[in-house]
Amino acid sequence: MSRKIQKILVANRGEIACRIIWTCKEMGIKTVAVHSEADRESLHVKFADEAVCIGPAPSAQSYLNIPAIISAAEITDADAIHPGYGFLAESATFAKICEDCNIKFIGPRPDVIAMMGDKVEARRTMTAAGVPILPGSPDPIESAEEAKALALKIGFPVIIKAAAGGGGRGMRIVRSADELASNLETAQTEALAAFKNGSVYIERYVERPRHIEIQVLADEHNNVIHLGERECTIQRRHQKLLEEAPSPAISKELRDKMGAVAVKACKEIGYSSAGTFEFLLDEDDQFYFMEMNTRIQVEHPVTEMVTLADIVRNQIVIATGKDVGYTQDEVQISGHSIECRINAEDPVKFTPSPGRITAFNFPGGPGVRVDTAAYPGYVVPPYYDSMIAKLIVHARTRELAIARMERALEMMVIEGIKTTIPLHQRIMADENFRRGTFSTKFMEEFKYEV
Amino acid sequence: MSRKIQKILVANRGEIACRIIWTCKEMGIKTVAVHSEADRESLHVKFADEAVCIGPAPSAQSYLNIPAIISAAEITDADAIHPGYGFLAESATFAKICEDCNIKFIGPRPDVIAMMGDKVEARRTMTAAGVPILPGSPDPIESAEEAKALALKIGFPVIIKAAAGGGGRGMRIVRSADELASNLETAQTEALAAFKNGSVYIERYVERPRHIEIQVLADEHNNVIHLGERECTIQRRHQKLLEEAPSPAISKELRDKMGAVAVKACKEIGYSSAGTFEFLLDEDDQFYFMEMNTRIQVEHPVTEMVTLADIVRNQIVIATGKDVGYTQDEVQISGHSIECRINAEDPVKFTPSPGRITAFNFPGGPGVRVDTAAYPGYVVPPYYDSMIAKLIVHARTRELAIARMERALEMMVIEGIKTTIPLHQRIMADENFRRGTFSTKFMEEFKYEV
Amino acid sequence: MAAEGRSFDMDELQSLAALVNEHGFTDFEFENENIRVKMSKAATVVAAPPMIAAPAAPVQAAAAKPAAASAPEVPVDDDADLHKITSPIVGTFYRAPGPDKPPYVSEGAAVSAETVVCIVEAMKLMNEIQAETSGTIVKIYVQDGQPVEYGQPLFGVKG
Amino acid sequence: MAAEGRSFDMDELQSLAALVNEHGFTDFEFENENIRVKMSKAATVVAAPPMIAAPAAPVQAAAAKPAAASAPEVPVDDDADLHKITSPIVGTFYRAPGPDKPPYVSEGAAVSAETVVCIVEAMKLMNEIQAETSGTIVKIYVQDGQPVEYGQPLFGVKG
Repeated sequence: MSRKIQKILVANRGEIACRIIWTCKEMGIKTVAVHSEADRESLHVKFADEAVCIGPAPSAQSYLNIPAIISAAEITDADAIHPGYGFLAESATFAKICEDCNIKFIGPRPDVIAMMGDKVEARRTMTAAGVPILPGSPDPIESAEEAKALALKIGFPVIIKAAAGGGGRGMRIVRSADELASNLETAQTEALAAFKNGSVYIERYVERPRHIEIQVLADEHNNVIHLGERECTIQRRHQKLLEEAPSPAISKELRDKMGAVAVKACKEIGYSSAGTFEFLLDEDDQFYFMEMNTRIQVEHPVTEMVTLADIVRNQIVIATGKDVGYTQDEVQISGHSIECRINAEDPVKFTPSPGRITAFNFPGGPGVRVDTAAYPGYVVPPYYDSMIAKLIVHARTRELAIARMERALEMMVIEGIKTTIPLHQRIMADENFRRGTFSTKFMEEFKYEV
Repeated sequence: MSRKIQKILVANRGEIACRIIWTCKEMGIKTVAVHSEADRESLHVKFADEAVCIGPAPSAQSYLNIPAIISAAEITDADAIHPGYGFLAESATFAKICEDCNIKFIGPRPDVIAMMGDKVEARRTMTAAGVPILPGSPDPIESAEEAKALALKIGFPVIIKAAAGGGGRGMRIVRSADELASNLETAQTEALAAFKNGSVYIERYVERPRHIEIQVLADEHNNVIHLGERECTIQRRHQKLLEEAPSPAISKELRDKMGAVAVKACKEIGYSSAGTFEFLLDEDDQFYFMEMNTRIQVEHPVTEMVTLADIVRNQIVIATGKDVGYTQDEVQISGHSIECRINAEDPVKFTPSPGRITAFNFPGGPGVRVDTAAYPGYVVPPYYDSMIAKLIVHARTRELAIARMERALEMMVIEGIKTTIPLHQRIMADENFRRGTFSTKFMEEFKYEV
Repeated sequence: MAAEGRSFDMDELQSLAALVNEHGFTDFEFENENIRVKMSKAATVVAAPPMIAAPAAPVQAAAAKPAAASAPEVPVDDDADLHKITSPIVGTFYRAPGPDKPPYVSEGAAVSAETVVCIVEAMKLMNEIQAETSGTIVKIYVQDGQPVEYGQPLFGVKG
Repeated sequence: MAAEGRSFDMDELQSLAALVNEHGFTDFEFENENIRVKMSKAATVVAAPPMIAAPAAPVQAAAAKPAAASAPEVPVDDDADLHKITSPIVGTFYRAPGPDKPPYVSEGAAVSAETVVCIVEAMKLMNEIQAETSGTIVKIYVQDGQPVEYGQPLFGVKG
């Protein structure tokens, strides 16, 4: 089935709203920006063909306000809604309401969104589709014998975790069968003391995991391809700070293998649109499914740089009911790309730094891309996410890409607010980063020296 | 022989000076900017490690002032000079003085620059190296018999040109032997009347030529590769307006053939550094050498986009005496790139429009590159070239690249001065341009409708 | 926290004011668990306008929201003295409960807080909008059947 | 072209002035074959400074050219009343004709237009620099052997 999409309402703000509007312009599709009262002066409002104020500053009353967004689509005759990321992008309810109102939601079907939003259901579905899952017991372990049998099955090291807990209490890493019984008892005692619940469970422990994700494109005709991986290991409190493509840890063979797993899973669940499989990768190149994101990712540009794909265009083309448009053989990974998320934050303490941007130098030249809704004089409002720009570079090799990012960070002068530019400069200079030998513990181990 | 280059003096201004400084930063090489009194506030001055004022505004006293530039290199201990394009970039004298002062000139040897700067000598050398030249007689034709013999040899159509002339007088296009004698007589009479000199000569006439150039990289060890072609056909009064890579008129076979000719010629003359062979291409895929540019070209970014090369880096690496670093097989052409030259000019009348830039929106997003020395508040001085920025796009196909350029031109808002942005918008919309069916007559035939 | 025996800390406010001045902000808002502060200033010279093109094509809903889509300007409000009844939701404005029915209110009508002045239709629901003020309707800014955005003035009321 | 019998066209000038005002320009220059116009205004509020970083590393020749490499500032010139002898070329400044020779001039020396005040060496050539003014040397801005750029003040002279 093919549908015409002539006008898209962009149900988002900031850089991703601009990003979507850029591609719509390139496709000759009209755009409607929606905005809160705090975002009247935003770039997405200025570059869209139409703009509708949908509520006051707080997200709950504007960017999460489903009736206001649907009404805005209706009064402007938009025939599709692009949700971007965050806000309503993974709301099955919103996708369903769009469907009911005869507005094409640019993303997968509501039932698929709902399934992937439920961790237990997603894990079950992915296991059935042959996707590897981190071995372990979601059910509580009662006895030392049970623990030992399970641990031997999944292999050491394992981690004992409090079912009710968090924050390290009732948590024990066990590296051999000998240590298991005593650690189980200690963990149960600790868990009981801390959470009044002695239940613990056991899972494979990955010492120095990497966070690797696979970008897929799937159309409504069950054509599915992948665009390779993104390296997203460098995080702080589960927030990604910078991303790369390809990953310095992934060989061609491993890429093909992870990609094939993701493609097969998409076909089995009837996925359509762009999507991302997030995997944990251990030091032995074993990978384990964590979750699937059923939307565009913040870090999609690094994939665009190395494949020349336009993932927003892909999403829109797929939403019209057309074929995805390339075969796996046509996907070539060229060079290396890095993205730094520039946040309006103190680079050491990570406290938000909203306010007026008094100077903003946009770095140019070879292999530099900036996705932003900011401009000189723009006021970063305190109500939303602190990311104000994405600085992306592309070069022939990872080493050249790091050098280019260092140059671009130096040229990206932002005054009036604090940003994470100095943090990224220090990460670029870090030896472990440069060698590519890092895990999700990178930021814990990283010393920010001023 | 390998030399160390630790500090480069950039003997240029504007975007190309910035471009060179960016790559030097990426290579960890210090930079010295030189500038006239009119360019104190230029970006190249601000982003260089050091800056030296070398004279007053007029180029003859500053950017063409060899003693001042050499002295600036000496007082700052620069060990190399990058000349950019224009100014002293093709001055064999300057290259020789650099050599004598033990400063590495980043470009080919002075004798090679001198040879290519002399049209007759260049033509002779290229013919000897097997490069096709437009057939014809540089010597005057005396008789109808001589004309006929020559014309039959080079093939119709031919053009009769006044040896002393220009501007169409004494010029006749002849399409068959029958018309030759009478046209020769008319041309001689016209030439005599117009220039008091009846000498005329005959050359192959190319009806609808394209201007195609081949980018080469040659090191001091006679390794030579080419990076494919650039399409530079769209010109106004021999000034290029926009360029593309690859050319819509060039097949893989023709690219390989033209590339091989250029590579062979470089090896024969012992060329080293980046260089460009300019060819005229006729409608039968025959190509004819016009000239060689022994420097970086304004339009080098389109090649960088489709090959991921950094041509300034290549020049510097070659200047240190190292190998060029890739083989021809490693050069892949990916996607399509277009560059629009944004000039501070009236887009209809082409009169210069210097002055203060009051607003400058830098287009971002996928596949958009901007090379510029301008910024909001920058004053375009009236003394130099009117080009203030190069807007470059890259996308999977030519059609997508045109759509992307249209989007980027719309987003590139420059206020305070007139620019050629509206002209480029109309070229992008032109049917002949979109089809790729154009010749160097494109701008003569192009109607700018407001 | 305010210093003992005072309802606010003057030093804190002075340093905030100094910060605002120093950075030339024209609007400044700050809120944490203890205080909420807002400071505004008229800019003496309008800085170069944000480097933006006005929307390329006139917008369909343009008539409905002149200020929203155009470049930042200080709109001249001829009705600055009037109280505005604004739309609390996005939707389509109707002056009457049905096509053949008389309008809820017309110019000159007296309204009280609970008076229904119009309907804004959103997602097939007819939402009755109350005046939430009392006075006399002196202006109607929106045509019947026209789309309205959040916060858009519908009626001007003289108290 | 000026209207008949006038040396300039007042209407043209008025429309230019209106344009300048409308866009809030602080500097405006226009030139074609017929006229040349320059209009300036003091900005009442300084616009955001050009969005540029100062050079990352202190420059080797920094001492020799403080104004050239740093961010645009209005330098405070304590010697605004002095006439400056500036370097007409780029090179190395020498106060004396040779290492063991006395300096050409010192503070307090009287100079006339032809007095040689120093040498600037460029490309191995020793260029004698003349005062090109008369008066008394009261300041020497550059150290012996230091590099100088075009236009850099060398001496301050009181007339």
